[in-house]
Amino acid sequence: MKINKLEKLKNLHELTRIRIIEEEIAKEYKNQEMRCPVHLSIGQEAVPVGVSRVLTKKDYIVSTHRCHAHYIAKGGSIDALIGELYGKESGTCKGIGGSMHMYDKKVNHIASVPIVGGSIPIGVGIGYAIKINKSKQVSVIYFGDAATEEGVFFESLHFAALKKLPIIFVCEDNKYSVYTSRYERHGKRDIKKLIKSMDVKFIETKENDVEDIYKKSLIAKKHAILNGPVCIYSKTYRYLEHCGPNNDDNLEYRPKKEIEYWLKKDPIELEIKKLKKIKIFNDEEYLTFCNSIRRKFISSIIKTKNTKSLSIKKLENLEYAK
Amino acid sequence: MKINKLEKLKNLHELTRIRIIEEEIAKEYKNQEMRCPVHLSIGQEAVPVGVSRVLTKKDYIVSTHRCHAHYIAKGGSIDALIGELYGKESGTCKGIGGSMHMYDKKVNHIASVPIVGGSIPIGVGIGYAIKINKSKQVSVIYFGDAATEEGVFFESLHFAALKKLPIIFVCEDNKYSVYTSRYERHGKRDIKKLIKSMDVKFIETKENDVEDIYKKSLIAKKHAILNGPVCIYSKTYRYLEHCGPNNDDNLEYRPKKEIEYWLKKDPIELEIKKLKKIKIFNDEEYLTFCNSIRRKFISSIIKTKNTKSLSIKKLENLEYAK
Amino acid sequence: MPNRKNSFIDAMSESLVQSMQKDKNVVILGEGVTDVKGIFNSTNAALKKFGHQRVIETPVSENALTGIQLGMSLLGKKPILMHARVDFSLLGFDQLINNASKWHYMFGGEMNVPMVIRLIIGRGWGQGPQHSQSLESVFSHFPGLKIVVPSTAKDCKGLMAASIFDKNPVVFIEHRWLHYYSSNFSKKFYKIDLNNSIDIKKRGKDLTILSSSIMLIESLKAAKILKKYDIDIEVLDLRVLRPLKLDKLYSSLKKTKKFIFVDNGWKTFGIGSEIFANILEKNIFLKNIPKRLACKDYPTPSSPHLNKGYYVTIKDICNEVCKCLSVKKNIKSKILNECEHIMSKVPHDLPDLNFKGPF
Amino acid sequence: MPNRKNSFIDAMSESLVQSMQKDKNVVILGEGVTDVKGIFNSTNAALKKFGHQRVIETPVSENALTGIQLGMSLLGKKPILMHARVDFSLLGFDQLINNASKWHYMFGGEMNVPMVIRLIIGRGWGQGPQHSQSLESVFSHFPGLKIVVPSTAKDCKGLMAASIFDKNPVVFIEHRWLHYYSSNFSKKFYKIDLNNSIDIKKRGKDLTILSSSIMLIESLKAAKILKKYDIDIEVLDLRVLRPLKLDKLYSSLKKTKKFIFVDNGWKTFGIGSEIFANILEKNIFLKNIPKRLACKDYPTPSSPHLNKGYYVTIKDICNEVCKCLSVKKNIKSKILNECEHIMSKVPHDLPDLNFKGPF
Ligand SMILES: Cc1ncc(C[n+]2csc(CCOP(=O)(O)OP(=O)(O)O)c2C)c(N)n1
Ligand SMILES: Cc1ncc(C[n+]2csc(CCOP(=O)(O)OP(=O)(O)O)c2C)c(N)n1
Ligand SMILES: [Mg+2]
Ligand SMILES: [Mg+2]
Repeated sequence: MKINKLEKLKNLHELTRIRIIEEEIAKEYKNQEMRCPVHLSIGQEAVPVGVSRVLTKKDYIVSTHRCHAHYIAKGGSIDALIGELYGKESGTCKGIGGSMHMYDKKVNHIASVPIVGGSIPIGVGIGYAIKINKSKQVSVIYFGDAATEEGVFFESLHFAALKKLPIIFVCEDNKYSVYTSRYERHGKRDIKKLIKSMDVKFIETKENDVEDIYKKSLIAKKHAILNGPVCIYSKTYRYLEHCGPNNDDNLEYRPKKEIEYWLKKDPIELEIKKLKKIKIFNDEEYLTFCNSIRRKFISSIIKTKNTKSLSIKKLENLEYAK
Repeated sequence: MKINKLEKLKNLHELTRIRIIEEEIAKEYKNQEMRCPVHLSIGQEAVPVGVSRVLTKKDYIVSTHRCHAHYIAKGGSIDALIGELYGKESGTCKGIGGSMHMYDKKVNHIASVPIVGGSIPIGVGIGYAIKINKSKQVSVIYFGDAATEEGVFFESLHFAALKKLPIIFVCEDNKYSVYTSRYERHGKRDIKKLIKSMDVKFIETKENDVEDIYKKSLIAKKHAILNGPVCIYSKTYRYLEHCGPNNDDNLEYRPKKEIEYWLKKDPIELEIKKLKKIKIFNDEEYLTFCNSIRRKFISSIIKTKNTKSLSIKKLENLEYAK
Repeated sequence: MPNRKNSFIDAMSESLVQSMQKDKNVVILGEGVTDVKGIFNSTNAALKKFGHQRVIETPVSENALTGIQLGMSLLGKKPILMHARVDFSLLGFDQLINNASKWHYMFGGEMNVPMVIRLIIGRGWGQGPQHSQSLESVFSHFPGLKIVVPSTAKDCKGLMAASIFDKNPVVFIEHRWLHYYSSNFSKKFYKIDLNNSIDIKKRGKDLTILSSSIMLIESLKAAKILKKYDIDIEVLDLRVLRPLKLDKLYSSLKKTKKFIFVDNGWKTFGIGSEIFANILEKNIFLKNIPKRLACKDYPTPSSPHLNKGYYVTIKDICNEVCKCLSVKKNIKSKILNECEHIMSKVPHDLPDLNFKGPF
Repeated sequence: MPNRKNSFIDAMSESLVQSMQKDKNVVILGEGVTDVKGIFNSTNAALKKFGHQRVIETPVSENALTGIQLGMSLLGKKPILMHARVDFSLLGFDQLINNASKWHYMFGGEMNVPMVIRLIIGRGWGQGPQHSQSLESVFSHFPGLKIVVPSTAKDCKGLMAASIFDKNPVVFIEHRWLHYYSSNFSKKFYKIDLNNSIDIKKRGKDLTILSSSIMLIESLKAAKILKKYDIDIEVLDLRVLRPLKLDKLYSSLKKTKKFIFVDNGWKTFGIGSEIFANILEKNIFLKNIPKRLACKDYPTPSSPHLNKGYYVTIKDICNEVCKCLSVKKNIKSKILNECEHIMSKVPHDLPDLNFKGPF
């Protein structure tokens, strides 16, 4: 499969768009007006961008506390994202959920939840409903490396395989669960063999390589629809602290060498290098693109600050669906 | 490794002892005086006998609702077992737990519980304590094939492997979870690869072959103490209904051929055949042995019926340990 | 169509089948729902009629199943997940409490979660500490859940239908012993409003008993005995625990001014606690000091010798009523004798004389 | 040794270290207990002193961890399992409720289960529906568990030590905002008796407030304001919820005859329900109609615009006291103004003015 130039540019733009938005959130966060936890995806953009390229708005995704990139890449509304961070009615959950809860039926981002592993069986249930409905969608389940320690992850894999559901499990392995490295948590477990033994197809991608992830996602989607569940496993790295807007490398829980290794593998840098090689990268155009994203973000912020929050009356009426 | 004649005879006697006791329980149960659920092990005796041969009283076991054979093979008291079935103070749990709860510190049968998978992490915790104490024991965890569907099973394997604990996981796969066959529940899952991928040594035994199970348990114990967790996986078959004293083949949830296959592989028959071959089986002696077991059982029943139950006052005082 | 006297399980089975007929999105999930016993013979008819596509056998994975059910409901399915014992649902508490109960609310009110969790409370024949818990008050603490506890076949049918077609997660808790009772109910599909916590099962003027599930049945039995002695009890069935609406209780108490609550679970932090707190806060005037009759505050012992006296009996109820109403000694002893006589007909650890162990 | 004013976390840390020193069987387990932050800096000192053998990092596997902890306790260990949020413990409910709470009892009373589960309640800075639940009443329903909810640094130290050396499973629930308070306590190792539910934190004669944890602190603040206006509140700290012993409450009510309960969780089927039920059953005479002040009966909204008014404030408390005592209008408005003034100093979603988000 070959990726054409336009698509390549689009990949770069998507990576960049997410990066800029997250960077701007980090800056803005310091004003202490976004009053909820934020788990930024800076450094990890390649996976959601690559995966989302093969999804339509009708395909479903569920995700985790670290959900901004999933939502943006799925085509989610930046205004709604910002709205949620500011706790306004315009937010994805009308301010009720906060940064770790995303929901947008317009793009079928069904839900993000901050309980580790919490959305995995829900994605399986969605896959089951798709299968019953015989609609040609897939259910994509994003989760981090720590979620693979929860029992519900295994129960979910097991069920998905048993019923041959159209599900793509996407593991973004950034090697850390908060401050604890994978070595301390997984020992000698072999995730590839594990997934395969459960009768779920296993596809590992190149690290932070959006084109590779895109190609493999295509294969995954086809397989999921025709044969049943697939797991895309992708190593990546977050640049900032687990939760919050800052770099926390001063805490030294991650080896310097490791950080350097990953900085050299920055998904955007990788892509720019490739585009330069085939001469379709234009500095000026790129700068213009970046600036337009930044401008849009800033205007979204300004707009959001002036919007209203949900009325308490409406809130109090939400215990039950009627 | 060679098993000497005496040991061979002992194996046969243990198998037989458990069979007879369970058969007698089934008979006696029909009088409706053992007023609690019973999950009999008839047909499945080879695993606990084989495994227990390598255990000392100081090694620990935990088990499930189907726990009689585990308890008897570990050297448990028949009087205490019967006492529990009759709900008397002489019972393993003073009548509070019933048939699905065994506990006997004299033989370190730490606990059986009827929540599927419920005792698995407890066995892991025991293994951890053993490791911290640097005592040369093992923790044996018995469970059925259905328990391998529970998330806690995976969490437990994971933890045991990570901390390299002296644990033998023993899966008695009798192919059924109540009336539901393994095919309907496990699809194409590969248990061998699964266990291995989690960095737990996998040992499959010959079906219902007590000598093979004994030999492999020796290997398992050594490995568990030196290197960490092992899983012994052993296919077997129950003859009677899931819960209760009757044969329920009339319900036809198990294929006739399958039943026939397993009846031909009866663990006791297998053993008798072997002993006959090497000419150490004596019909008369065996009959005498069987009769003595039966006699003991009957006298235990009579004794138990006449013992008292726990006083309500004592019972009411048990909410907390003091 | 005339009503027929049919069993609780008939009612359940009929409610499931008719609901599935009405809406093809209704599906059943659970361990054993397709086996020969079909969850105490309640799902066999549905399986026969709708097949394995809609009556779905599952592995033993309670937490995932609860999440899977939730996921299915988001795409318009109306799944009913069944556990043969309440106790197994504790494995799915993360998905039920952290997710399902809050889902509609926490994502801004746009998603609905129409799902039912059907749970069965065990009792008798050695159903010990881990197979006989009665966790209604725990479920009832959580905003977003509806908690339904039927007591009769008729209610079972209508409440189950209402639960299935409700847009919210409903925990439907049925007591295993109710399976041995029958009542008249229509063959037609019908629903019973879940916003109507209390149903008046027997009118009376001397004292109000509020109870649920199997204990409601026991309370009615007690009331029947007392009636012979001209003691006229009003028996209210608290068949929906959340949302909790107590107006009918207050009206009843205004009339009788005497109150007893009878619980199938533990007293402390139990159902009765909330009821009593409301009475105090509403400043309802009572002539007696009301009492919560409940199980002993420790887990169920398995042995029949030990669980005698563990559950509230008709004798306990009558005894308490006599106390409240200062019934004369000789009448009281007649009443209690009658209770004992009735109770002696069936061993205390059996639901019915025809029952043969095990469950 | 003189007492020093030290923080809640200092107290926790010291209690852990001293208990571990006293008994080598005491070990700590949990996700993040060995990381740079050490569960809000409470485990770092223990790690430094006792190393990774006794402060044990774990995978994210809550149900297994609870069972593992139980297994370890059976061989004489005294494990303390920590979850950074109460909400995560729901994943371990099977092991905690089905096994740990019943273990001593259901096997005939021979085994002991000395284990502590330390849980932290989140609040503020967008701690939304899944990170701020207050599940005390749920835990408190289960026989066999002990439920401890400290409010001060001093109590934290002594109650944690008592919990560690108790022979039963103890659920130790601490509120995240308590970390911003300090009090005087001894450097020496000490325990506080868990059989003594209530501690009198302030004596008074006009009205009794019963509360726990962070709401006890808020109640004390309210009492302090009221004192200036000659309103003399007795403030009782309900620091052990199970086993529940209410004698001190009854004595207090005999004196004040007026009562308010202040809860950090949901009202319905909450802590207050059980307290009120006891008052009714004990026929305690009150001059006011008592009220349960509690969180709104829906999950915590994340947005600061939406959770303003969700938790009970000192103003709510003072307002209710004024109502009960029929305080004159002009005094009442002074009191409420003062409350507002104090509350305006720190945004309602922050524990402290120096706090910088995120948690
Ligand atoms: C059930 C549960 N346990 C613990 C936590 C605390 N917690 C929040 S994020 C996190 C680490 C998640 O790591 P991973 O899944 O790898 O995702 P990442 O943050 O690396 O993207 C943990 C343990 C939680 N939210 N839920
Ligand atoms: C958590 C839980 N879910 C469901 C059950 C109901 N149940 C009792 S035994 C059993 C089947 C167990 O099968 P397996 O583990 O293979 O053991 P076997 O009975 O075959 O020996 C089930 C599902 C239970 N006891 N616990
Ligand atoms: Mg990670
Ligand atoms: Mg089996």
